Amino acid sequence: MTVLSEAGSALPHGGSKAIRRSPYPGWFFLPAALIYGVLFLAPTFASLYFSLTRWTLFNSTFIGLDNFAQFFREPFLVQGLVNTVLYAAITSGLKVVLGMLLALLLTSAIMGRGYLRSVVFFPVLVSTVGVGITFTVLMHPTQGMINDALALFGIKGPGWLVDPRLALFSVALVDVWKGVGLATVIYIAGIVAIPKDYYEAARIDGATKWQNFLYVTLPLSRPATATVIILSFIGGLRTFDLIWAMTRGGPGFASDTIASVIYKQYQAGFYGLSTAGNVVLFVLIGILVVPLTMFLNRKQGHE
Amino acid sequence: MKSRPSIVLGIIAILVSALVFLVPFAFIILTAFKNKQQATLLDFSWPDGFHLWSNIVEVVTTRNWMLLTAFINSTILTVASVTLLVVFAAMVGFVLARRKTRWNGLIEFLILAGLMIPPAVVPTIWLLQGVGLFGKLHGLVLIEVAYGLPFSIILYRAFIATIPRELDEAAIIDGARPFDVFFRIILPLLWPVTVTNIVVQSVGVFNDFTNPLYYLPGNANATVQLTLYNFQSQFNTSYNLLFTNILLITIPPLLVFLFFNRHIVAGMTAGAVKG
Amino acid sequence: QSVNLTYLIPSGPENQVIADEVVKAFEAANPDINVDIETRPGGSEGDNLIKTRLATGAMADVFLYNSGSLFQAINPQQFLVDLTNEPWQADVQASFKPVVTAPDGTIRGAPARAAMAGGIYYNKKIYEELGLSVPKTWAEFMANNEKIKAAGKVAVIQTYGDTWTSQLFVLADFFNVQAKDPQFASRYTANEAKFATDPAALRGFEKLQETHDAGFFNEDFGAAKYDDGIRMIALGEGAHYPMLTFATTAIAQAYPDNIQDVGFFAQPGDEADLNGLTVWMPDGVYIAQTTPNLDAAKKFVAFIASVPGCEAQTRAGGASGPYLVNGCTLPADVPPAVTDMLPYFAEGGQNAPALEFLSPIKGPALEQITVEVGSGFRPAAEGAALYDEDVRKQAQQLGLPGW
Amino acid sequence: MAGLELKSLRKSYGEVEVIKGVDLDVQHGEFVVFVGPSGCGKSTLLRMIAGLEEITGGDLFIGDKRCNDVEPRDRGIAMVFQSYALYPHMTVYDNVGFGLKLARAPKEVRDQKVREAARILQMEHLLDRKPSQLSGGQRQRVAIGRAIVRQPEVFLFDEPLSNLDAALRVDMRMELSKLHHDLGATMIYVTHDQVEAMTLADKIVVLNAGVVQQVGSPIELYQRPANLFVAGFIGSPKMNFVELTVEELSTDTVTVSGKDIGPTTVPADPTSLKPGDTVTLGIRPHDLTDQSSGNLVGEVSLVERLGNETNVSLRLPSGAAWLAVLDGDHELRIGQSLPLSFAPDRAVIFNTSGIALHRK
Amino acid sequence: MAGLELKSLRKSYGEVEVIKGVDLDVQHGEFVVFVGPSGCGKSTLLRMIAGLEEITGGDLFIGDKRCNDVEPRDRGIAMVFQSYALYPHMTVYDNVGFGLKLARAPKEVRDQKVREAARILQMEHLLDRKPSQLSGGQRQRVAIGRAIVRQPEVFLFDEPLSNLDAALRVDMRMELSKLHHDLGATMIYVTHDQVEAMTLADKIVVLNAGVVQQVGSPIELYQRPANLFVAGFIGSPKMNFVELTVEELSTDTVTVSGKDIGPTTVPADPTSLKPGDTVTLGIRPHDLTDQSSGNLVGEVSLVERLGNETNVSLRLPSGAAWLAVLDGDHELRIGQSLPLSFAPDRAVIFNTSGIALHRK
Ligand SMILES: Nc1ncnc2c1ncn2[C@@H]1O[C@H](COP(=O)(O)OP(=O)(O)OP(=O)(O)O)[C@@H](O)[C@H]1O
Ligand SMILES: Nc1ncnc2c1ncn2[C@@H]1O[C@H](COP(=O)(O)OP(=O)(O)OP(=O)(O)O)[C@@H](O)[C@H]1O
Ligand SMILES: [Mg+2]
Ligand SMILES: [Mg+2]
Repeated sequence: MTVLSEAGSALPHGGSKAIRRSPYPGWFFLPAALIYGVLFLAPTFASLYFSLTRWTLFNSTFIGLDNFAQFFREPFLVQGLVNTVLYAAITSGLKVVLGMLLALLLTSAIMGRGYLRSVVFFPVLVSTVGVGITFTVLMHPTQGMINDALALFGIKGPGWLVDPRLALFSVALVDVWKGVGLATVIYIAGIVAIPKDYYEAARIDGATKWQNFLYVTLPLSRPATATVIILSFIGGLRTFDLIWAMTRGGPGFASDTIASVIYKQYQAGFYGLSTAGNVVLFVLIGILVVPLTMFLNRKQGHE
Repeated sequence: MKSRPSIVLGIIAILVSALVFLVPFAFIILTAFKNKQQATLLDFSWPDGFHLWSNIVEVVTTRNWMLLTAFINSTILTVASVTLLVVFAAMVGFVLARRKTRWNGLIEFLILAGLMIPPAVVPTIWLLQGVGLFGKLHGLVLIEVAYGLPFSIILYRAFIATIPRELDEAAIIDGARPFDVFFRIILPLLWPVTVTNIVVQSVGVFNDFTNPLYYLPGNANATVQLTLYNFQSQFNTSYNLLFTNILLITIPPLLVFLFFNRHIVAGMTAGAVKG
Repeated sequence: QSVNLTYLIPSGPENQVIADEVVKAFEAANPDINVDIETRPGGSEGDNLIKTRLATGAMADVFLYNSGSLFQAINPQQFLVDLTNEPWQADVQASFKPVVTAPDGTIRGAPARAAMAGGIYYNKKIYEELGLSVPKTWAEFMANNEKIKAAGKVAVIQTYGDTWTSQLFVLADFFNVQAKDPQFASRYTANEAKFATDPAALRGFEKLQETHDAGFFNEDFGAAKYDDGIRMIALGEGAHYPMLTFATTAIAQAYPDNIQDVGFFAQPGDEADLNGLTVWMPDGVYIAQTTPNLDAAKKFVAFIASVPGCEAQTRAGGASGPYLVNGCTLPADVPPAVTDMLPYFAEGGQNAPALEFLSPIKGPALEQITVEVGSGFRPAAEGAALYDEDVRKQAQQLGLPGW
Repeated sequence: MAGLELKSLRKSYGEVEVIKGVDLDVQHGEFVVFVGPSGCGKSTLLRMIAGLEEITGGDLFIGDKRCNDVEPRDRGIAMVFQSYALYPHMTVYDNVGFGLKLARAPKEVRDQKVREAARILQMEHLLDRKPSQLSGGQRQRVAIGRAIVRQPEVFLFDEPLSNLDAALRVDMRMELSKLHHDLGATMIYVTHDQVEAMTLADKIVVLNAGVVQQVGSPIELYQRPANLFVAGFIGSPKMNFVELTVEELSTDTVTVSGKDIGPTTVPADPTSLKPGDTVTLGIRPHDLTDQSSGNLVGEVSLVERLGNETNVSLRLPSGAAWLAVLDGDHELRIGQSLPLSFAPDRAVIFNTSGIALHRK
Repeated sequence: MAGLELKSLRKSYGEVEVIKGVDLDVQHGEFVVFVGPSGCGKSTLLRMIAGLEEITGGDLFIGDKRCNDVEPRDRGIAMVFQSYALYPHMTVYDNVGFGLKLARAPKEVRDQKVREAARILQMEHLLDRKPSQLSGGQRQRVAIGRAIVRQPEVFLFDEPLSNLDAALRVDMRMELSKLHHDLGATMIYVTHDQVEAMTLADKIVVLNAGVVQQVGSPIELYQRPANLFVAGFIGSPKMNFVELTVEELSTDTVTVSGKDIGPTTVPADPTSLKPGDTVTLGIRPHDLTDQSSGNLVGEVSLVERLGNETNVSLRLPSGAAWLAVLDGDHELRIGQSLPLSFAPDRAVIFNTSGIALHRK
């Protein structure tokens, strides 16, 4: 409702110098900041130096911006960039939408709710390796279950992972399958946090189920939406594990994203180059995500 | 009006979920039932015989019961790091959401950075060695905490706004120190979010593979994901055992989820404030 | 006072079984030494792990790792114990020593496994049925394929579901490249020879494209996996499968009843008299400089590179090829695919190490490029040119002179 | 046409039954006020009518339709929540206009209605604020605004003026009265304010512990309370009670006397009484006058001087605590004894079960 | 010792200044009531005293210590929030006992105090409930309970009784009064209820739009309002006003007359007036009596019969809307004209700036 005073706020009057301690003390940051700063930020920023070197892990030679030049010369960089953005947009978009819908369903009074929640969350638990293998099997062009099922309807299923035009989307779908449970639980947490008074008010105001959703659930689950969008979008821009497990960026280079290109560089032992790639990817993600977060956090529903 | 469970919708949902979510799962189970030869075919055929038990025995006993060691290690790792993670992240999220200062932007950016940049393994190992934490379980715990913080903080930060600030104020007036406000008021009310955090992070840490691999070498320190490599190599994989193993290591997180899922309940803040 | 050694090997059941047996035999011989086996992922993930652990001084006492270019990439001089003057070096075949020799000329490893070759598995039943004979030239090979295809069978098995398998036509062709241009490897390393511009080197890509364009592949070649390939060749679902010979063990394990049906020949070149095998040197075992148990580690390495060592391996994993330790013999009942290999190693036989043992550069994107070429997405010449680019990146990253 | 009919309506929360069979008829266009002590079930009843609370038993008719299972949306109601339940993410303007937006009212109509409501509620300057930037009373007015723009058949108000200052409350009361008049809508109104109840209601429903005690016009409730509870509840300050003994009965009077009060003959229905019975006599503080020749005397224990009148707390000889409201400003000493009198026809007699024995 | 001193206290929300320099002295043990129209800044002022709202300007002393920057915890206050702010995850028992728990009061002490508070607030049967299972008034009582168990130096009450029924409100009022008496604590109390304000306050502070209008004892404010605002605000129903012209001045009276009222001589301070000036005359509805020989006549426009009194809305010839509260029950026709009179010494004269011209 109203803003509590903050530490060190400039006071127009002199008087006693007693510093008013905020009820939200800075030292709450301390444990997290210490761990995060020492174990993540410090090494990460230290490693930025290596993006300017040719680095074998054993020794490094300073080569200026050559790595960046090399990175931008990667033959499939543009395609990778397009793939990256497409992949992130598709996966995060679908996760947001499906996660929201599933969460709505799973917070409503529905038969078998506990079961459904578990089932939806289940894929999150299964290791990426297992998911990758399972879906390469399901998506097998000639013996895969999916195409077998389509064949029942007389449709000749495509080569999901073999067709270079489809591979990325197929992987994206599997990513959604695997990740939607996570989005769903976050949304569930968001939806249960909405006081039911507002629904009651809306029902009295004459809202249909849809309007209820549109005007109450959607705006008031903004914390969840913001979280899901940010997490899944960044995740989408950065993932390679599922791509790696399912197509290795293939067929050929068809499903390569920037992250998988970087990963391959890393795997190939091009440590400096991949660090440079990470810097580039970081900047790219930053350009996309920082405005997005600012937008999402700008006007929070509550407060 | 009626709060009777919707049966029709329920049945449809159950059927669809069975198709979408359980078919792949069925594949994993079926494969776990097969022998190596049949499993290699990687298809949906019915198992030729019941090999689940022998698979389980083999998976569990492989390499001196490595799976059991791994279970113990992973459990300790998960419990310790998730506990710290939840508390520390909630503390940061709390202050970050409640207190507006000009540093917030920077702090949030640094947190986001944790999601945007992959950790730098080698410098981190140097650092861990420097402080004597390399190859130690508690070192890995701290690593998991560090890597998990951004996610948890973002989640908490977003959700703290759903708790009316009046409750903080009431507690402050009641004489609560920041610590009390946080642990007695905020954290309990964020329980659904905490549950989400616990579930997600436990799964993440439990299933983590890269970090134990690099930061905690050694057989005695194996974690569950590493056990998958017992049955999988670059050129040769025992799919029956691999999938049995996958099945076995999926169960604990599933139990965690089932346990906590019931705690995600609505109406935590009902009745708190008027207006 | 017993000593504990750690021994890091790539993961996987077959590696495990062999290592277990070796360790068991070793421990029996050296009751005061206890060896703990530790596993790591294979492939490039494993490369990173090895490098990371070396770089951070956290390496196991003894570890198993590739020889050749990958060996060079881990700075052997800096991290590995010099084994040049170990007595057992006398029994190690000379062909192996160069691939574990550090730039300063010291030998830092011992052969850990049997040698392998890259070539083409063929199904003997199909050959019998269609009255075919083992091809000595590429033209004969294609003619065979034609007949097999005409008989309604799959002529060439490809399994791009495991992308690495797509490289075989290119990698296993190196004997033929070398036969035409013995200096290729050094010229290649010196940035003088290119796959795209050297006709002999380009042949590997062309062969891949030809077989694809002729429609010899199994229908699901894009999705099939290595395991499918093994099954198909063993059960006669396909006639040819270009592969490394370590597959013999896998076939023997998975299809013991069919192992007799599987034969092997080198990838044919364009001339019949220049027919030889591209050989992969076995992995080596190395001792990390950081080991506190140098003596025990040396004993262990010596054991692996000894006759009891290879016998233990054969006991556990069967024989997949010749060991490079004098005195190690193969049992009499080796599978035909192994027997087929031996003549190339025998006196008068022709073989050449694969390129990766002669040059430190192997472009990381080769498998993706060969998938593209083999799937018909990209013509051979373009693929080769793309690979040259990839190679250039690698060479630059290695800081090689002349790039 | 939207009258309401409640037929032995019941509501339980698990074990606890909070509405214990309420029967009520509300005519179309009537202004019904629910009063009752805190926690007696007023809000629950309102919420049941609105369709927000599942009905455990009984039937609810709106118009002529049984509405137990009808969606709130289809009941033609608007409601002011006791807790306001303002949409935190919408401005005041949007909060008020939300119902109209849902009903797809044209933008101009909506705008005009919202502004009209804002004018009535004296909050035109607040239209752009979010609820969190409002004072308590301002929020309450937004809640009222949200209901009144919609012009439904039935209005449900749950203590809508409780957080407003006296002047505003009077204004709002008038506006609601006017609205009722203009729209001819049925209104059900919960309040704790006796003046509101008295001035607004066509009919007051007195609830206690989930049971209807009496339904009637304000003046009826005031003058002829059905039982001790209603008598004590309606009228502020509270009616004074004293236990007396029946001395004599006539056809329509009862003569009572006791320790505190000498024999007094009060108009009442004597049928169920016999001499010697114990009864309770009730008399309102306003009906007591300070008169030296009064029929009772009390000892002053507290004096509250309100300016135009003086509240005097008294202790009667029997120990009963009474209150007298005396016209004008009186200076009284604590402890002094004060003689009081009342007109017997202002007194009400209750039997031992608390039922009022009004003269027929 | 915890008196309070507010020195030109200011508070702005961004652009909007809501507290515009408030000066106030509160003695230790005093019972101060804040009144004022909705949104005038009462809650804000309370929250500033509590330390929940940053002070934009001015100084706040509690005891003798400047407390602008002292943490709420260290100010020795307890507060009842207008919005209750109950801890939703705790039972009523825990809500009430929370402050004591934080203060590490021994369990038995806590238990005893909580139960005592529950008894006072008549909610002993609710101790195991969660706030969401309570009615509005019950929640409000929990909020009060939370404050009173703590026995601080200063109590801050923000409309603590607004959602209680009349009877309970009277009980609670008495309990609070008793508490004040027993603890000798300083109490600051916001209310919209005039009776509460009048009966509880040692001192009433009238606020309007962030500015203090008058500070004084209840009777002072009622009888000698400082200005038109206070006159109109204090007393319910509201004082009636009419504009008149000064006819004659004496040393301590002013004779006024106008369209509605013939020449009337009212005691007032004439110093700033001269004949012909326009002034406003105010008279309370309770001070009007229906008397055929009255000094004014109005047309009845609305009649509200409350039983013991009757509220009559009138239209004066000039068009001014007045209200008269007549003793007893009157049956009046709408439209009939009603002659009224008042005692001139009950009237107050205000100059054109709205300042009351009381006789010295
Ligand atoms: N966050 C805010 N931003 C802008 N204005 C605000 C904010 N919070 C409160 N106000 C305004 O400050 C003024 C004083 O508010 P306050 O809550 O003190 O009023 P109040 O006197 O308690 O009224 P009420 O009797 O209705 O509770 C109101 O006009 C309100 O609209
Ligand atoms: N969820 C619940 N579980 C149990 N009892 C409940 C629940 N909700 C309400 N009650 C009880 O039901 C009774 C009626 O509540 P209701 O809100 O209708 O009271 P009310 O008459 O509106 O009171 P008030 O004037 O205080 O608002 C109360 O005693 C309350 O404690
Ligand atoms: Mg209520
Ligand atoms: Mg207020």
